Amino acid sequence: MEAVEPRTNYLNADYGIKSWLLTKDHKRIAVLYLVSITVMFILGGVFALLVRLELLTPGPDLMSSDTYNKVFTMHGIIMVFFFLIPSIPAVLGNFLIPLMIGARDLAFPRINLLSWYIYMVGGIITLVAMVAGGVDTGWTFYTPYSTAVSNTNVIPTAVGIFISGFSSILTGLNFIVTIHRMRAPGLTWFRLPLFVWAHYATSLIMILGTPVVAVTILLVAMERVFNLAIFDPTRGGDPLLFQHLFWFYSHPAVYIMILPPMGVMSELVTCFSRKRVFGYNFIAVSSLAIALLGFLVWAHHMFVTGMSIYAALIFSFLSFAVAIPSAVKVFNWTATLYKGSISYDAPMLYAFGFIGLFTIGGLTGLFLASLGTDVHLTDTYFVVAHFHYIMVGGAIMGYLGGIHFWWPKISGRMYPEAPARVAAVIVFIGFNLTFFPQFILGYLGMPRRYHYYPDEFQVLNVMSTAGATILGLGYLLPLTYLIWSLRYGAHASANPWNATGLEWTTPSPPPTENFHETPIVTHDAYDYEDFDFETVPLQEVKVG
Amino acid sequence: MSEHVISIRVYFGIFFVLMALTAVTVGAAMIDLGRLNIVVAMTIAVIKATLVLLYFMHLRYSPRLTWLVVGVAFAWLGILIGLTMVDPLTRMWLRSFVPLAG
Amino acid sequence: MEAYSDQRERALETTPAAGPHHADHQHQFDSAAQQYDASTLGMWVFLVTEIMFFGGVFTMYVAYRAAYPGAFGHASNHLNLTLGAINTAVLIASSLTMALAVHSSQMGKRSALVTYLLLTMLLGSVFLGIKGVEYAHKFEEGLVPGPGFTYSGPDANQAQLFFSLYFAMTGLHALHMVIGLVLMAVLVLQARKGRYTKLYHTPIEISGLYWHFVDIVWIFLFPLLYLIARHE
Amino acid sequence: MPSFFQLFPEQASTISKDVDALFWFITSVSAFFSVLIALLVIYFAVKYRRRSDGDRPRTVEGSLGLELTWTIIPLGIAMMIFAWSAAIYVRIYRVPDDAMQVFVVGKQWMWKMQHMEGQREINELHVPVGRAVKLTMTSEDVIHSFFVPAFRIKQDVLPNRYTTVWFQATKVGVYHLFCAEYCGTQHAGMIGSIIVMEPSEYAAWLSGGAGKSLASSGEVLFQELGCVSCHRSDSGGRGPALTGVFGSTVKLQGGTTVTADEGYLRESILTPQAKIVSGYQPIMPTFKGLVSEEQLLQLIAYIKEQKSSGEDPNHGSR
Repeated sequence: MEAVEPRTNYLNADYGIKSWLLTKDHKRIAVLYLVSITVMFILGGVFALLVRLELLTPGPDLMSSDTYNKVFTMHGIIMVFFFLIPSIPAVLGNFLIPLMIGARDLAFPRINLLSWYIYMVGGIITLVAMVAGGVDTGWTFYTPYSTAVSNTNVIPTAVGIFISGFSSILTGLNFIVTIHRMRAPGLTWFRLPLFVWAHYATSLIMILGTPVVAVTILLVAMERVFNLAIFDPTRGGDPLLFQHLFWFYSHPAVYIMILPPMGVMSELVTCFSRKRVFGYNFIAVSSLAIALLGFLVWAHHMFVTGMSIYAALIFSFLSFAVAIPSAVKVFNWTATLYKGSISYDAPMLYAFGFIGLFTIGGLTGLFLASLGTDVHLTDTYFVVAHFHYIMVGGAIMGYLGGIHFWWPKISGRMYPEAPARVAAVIVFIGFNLTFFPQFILGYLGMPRRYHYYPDEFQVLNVMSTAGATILGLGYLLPLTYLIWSLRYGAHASANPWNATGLEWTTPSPPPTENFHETPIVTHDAYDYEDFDFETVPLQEVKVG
Repeated sequence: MSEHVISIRVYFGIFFVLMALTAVTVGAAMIDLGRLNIVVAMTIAVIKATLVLLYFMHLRYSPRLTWLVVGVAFAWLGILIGLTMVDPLTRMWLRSFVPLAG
Repeated sequence: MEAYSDQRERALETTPAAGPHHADHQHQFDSAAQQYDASTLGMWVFLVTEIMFFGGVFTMYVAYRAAYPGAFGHASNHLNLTLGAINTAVLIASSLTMALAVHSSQMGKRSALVTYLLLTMLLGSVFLGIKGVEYAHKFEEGLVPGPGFTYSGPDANQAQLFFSLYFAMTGLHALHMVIGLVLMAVLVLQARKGRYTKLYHTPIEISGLYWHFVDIVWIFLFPLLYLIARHE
Repeated sequence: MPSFFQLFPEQASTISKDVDALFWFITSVSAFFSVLIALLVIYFAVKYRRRSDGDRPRTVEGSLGLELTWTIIPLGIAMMIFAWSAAIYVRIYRVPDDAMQVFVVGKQWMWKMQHMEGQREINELHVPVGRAVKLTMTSEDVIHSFFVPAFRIKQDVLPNRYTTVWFQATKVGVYHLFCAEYCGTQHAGMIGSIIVMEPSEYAAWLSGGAGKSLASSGEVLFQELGCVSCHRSDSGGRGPALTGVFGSTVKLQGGTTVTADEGYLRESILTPQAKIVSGYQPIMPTFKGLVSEEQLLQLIAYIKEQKSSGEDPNHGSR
């Protein structure tokens, strides 16, 4: 690799705190998000470990029930609203969408910065509410517990979540306008990287769903502050109405969390098998199908709530339909591997892990979409295991795969390959040991959100806690060596993976204006057959 | 630039139609039409909103993408209200649930 | 949509890529036309989120009105129809003046623009004033949900649902009006400085879109809240 | 009680075998596809591993046939599971006509049960084996959920509303009862036992310590609260006579009708103005705050027994 010459890039273009806090550069904003969500992830992770430690034994021996309820509530709120929802869109999406479509920035850079500040304000309010005593409603805020009974900090937490919702809305709005209006010449819709398609679909969900949960959560707070009667059953209110409005967003929110990693998958699988993705159009359209169908299935969270049985039949039927586009994606990724040239770099290991875990997560969704089995399994650890397979096994595996893949682009440095591969394997093993036993626990009937439990559930809970420890260590590894690589990692070339995609045509890290000349696109995405591979031997670029 | 200048006369015309429709909707509410009352009120509201959208908001002269955006918004509003209402409207059919008392 | 990149290609022919930044558009755009298109699309997309935001409350309204038609009818008759109708007229008039403001900016008439914006602000304030009077009456009559709710009609509990929705819906609407007034105050200051020209007046246009949207919300709120069972 | 370590929950109700059959069917479908994907990924990853940096694989064009195959086959399987599971779901919630009735009131953090014969229990429910049991449930505060894993049934218990579920136990024994919907601090402590007994033992249990039947407690209330002064058994009262009203179709003012079930009776006691019976004045005061959820159920039990024909009033059947 050529000698490293001092070159102006987005990281060294300007120095000082102010240059970061007032930046309008999408890449710097992405880095701001990366730092903030990492802090949130660590916090949420600590709460998760506390939950697992308490559940090591059947009795209530580590903390009081009150504390336990607050701990799992904060775990859910932080992980869902402050880590998973912003994770890939706000970090990788922010960083990469302009680069991938050949634009100098997002359409509205100031709104982009504003969205980070809104996220921070919402996050800080929520954290202050947590420090000042916490909240114990569960991340779902079910009424009338949240409105009439809980005497914890529901109001500030609700306000924090309400505010952070606008961050998500503004990010989605920015992406939609950018993808519509700022594509480079020649970059037609069906030449877009699938990462961009996935983010387009995600943004649709963000702008169509988030406002509904925002106003619902706001009214929960109003009911507490002003004694309004909106969901209060003693004044004729319907607690199930809250659940409808909550899940109208919060089910599609699962797709906010999983569509972006699906986009990452398409980039990883193609790059590390050096092949055009199999069934591009089907993967692209299936993202939109998921965004649409995802809005029609929310009440499958409510099959035992006393909802109308006719509504249950309709929602169950539609829930089976939404499984299909996800299945189509998995089959297409698998087919992409066929006759490829597959390397086992760390991002690809995460991709393999994602395909396996997402498949299990998706298929176990069938048990919950299916009315007869859902009655038994809902509100048990089966549900906990299922959505962790999607959100941790899917979303976080995808996030880590993406972070490794684009780390050279973001930081200009290579991460060490050997520890990265080890970490990927540890995460995979730790994850399965944590969550697979929970499927069995749920089938046996252990309910969610139980501080203590009958003795016969202990063996499986011990396995789960052991797995969580391994998983936690697995997550610490990347945190360590990625930070290490910032200083000691080898300098990255513009395209260390020999990947297609406009983001790899600009230096690593990219200059502030992204491209010195607006690129003109003449090829389809992932056109590895006509790709001009650099013959820089990969080994030299890497340290491990 | 897809800008289109609408003449002042059109603006005033729409304004008077909107005012007239407001009077009509108030008048119609005073007459007992049974279930039709709500239908009439909502129809007038939809007409008024459409006029504002088309002329005051220039939707009529906007690109197709804007129409698509507006269409998606109302479609999703329909999903939200429609699919939510499936539940309370059919709740008492089979199980002996009366919605609520209080 | 498909043709957009061609459109941009055309724009590139006239504006050299990544060339010197032009005064008439921000650096991330290639041309003023692209910036205009992006800004208006952005505002329309934002209005989609607003529709869904109010959509949540409208859903609650639909659910409860379907469940308690009688209670909603009785409670609705406690609202002041005259004030509600006047406010409807005021708001439609403010939409007209806003449309005229946009028109003036398109024509490049600066003083007319400022006048119409001020008129719109005035009408908006009148609306909020009347709303305030109505709110004050509700407080005096004990029609505010909560422990002090003194309602003489039948189904007092369900009537609380109606009045809760009344305050939530009109309150959120009024909040949007206030935001609109602040926006317009900024526009007036900028317009006075001559910031907007015949060629560049996108902020006026997209603020207009927002103001008309707030008007549309009221067009639905008025019959839904004030005009139930008026014939009884 | 279940053993120290297990992989399968007990099957102790008529529905549990059906639920399990479906469960294992979906499990095998899931296992098949998981293994299929995993094997394909591993096979491809090994077979097509990068052998040299000069590997230049050829593009494999997409195939409409394949796409359709892996769209239609999963869709077909999904629709089959949907139909199967819907049938089971309807069974779980459609109560057989001959079910014996138990009233359940949930509150933070306990379950209160009332048998028609008058027995009351807390966090325990004694039922006979082989007999369908219908639970009519409500909550005094927040949402709870009545969950018996061994029976594969679960139903949320809502404030201000009745929900129902039923089961028929097939095995004598003691089974877990859990609250499955998070309900506050001691949610994990809102547990109990369902004690399934031989019918003869159950009869013995019933007769020990039985007080007044639920309906007779309701009758006492009916007198004490003065209901009887308007709702007289002849048709001359200021309120409608309640004989035979349960289960009948009631004509309301304004021409609509309503089926007089538990929910309707409850609403009429707490919110009398909500539905006025055609031909009567809206003069009944509300009894909200004057009767507890349990007393309400007693009143309803009493009204249910006021049959117009000469049916045996001592059974909770409808």
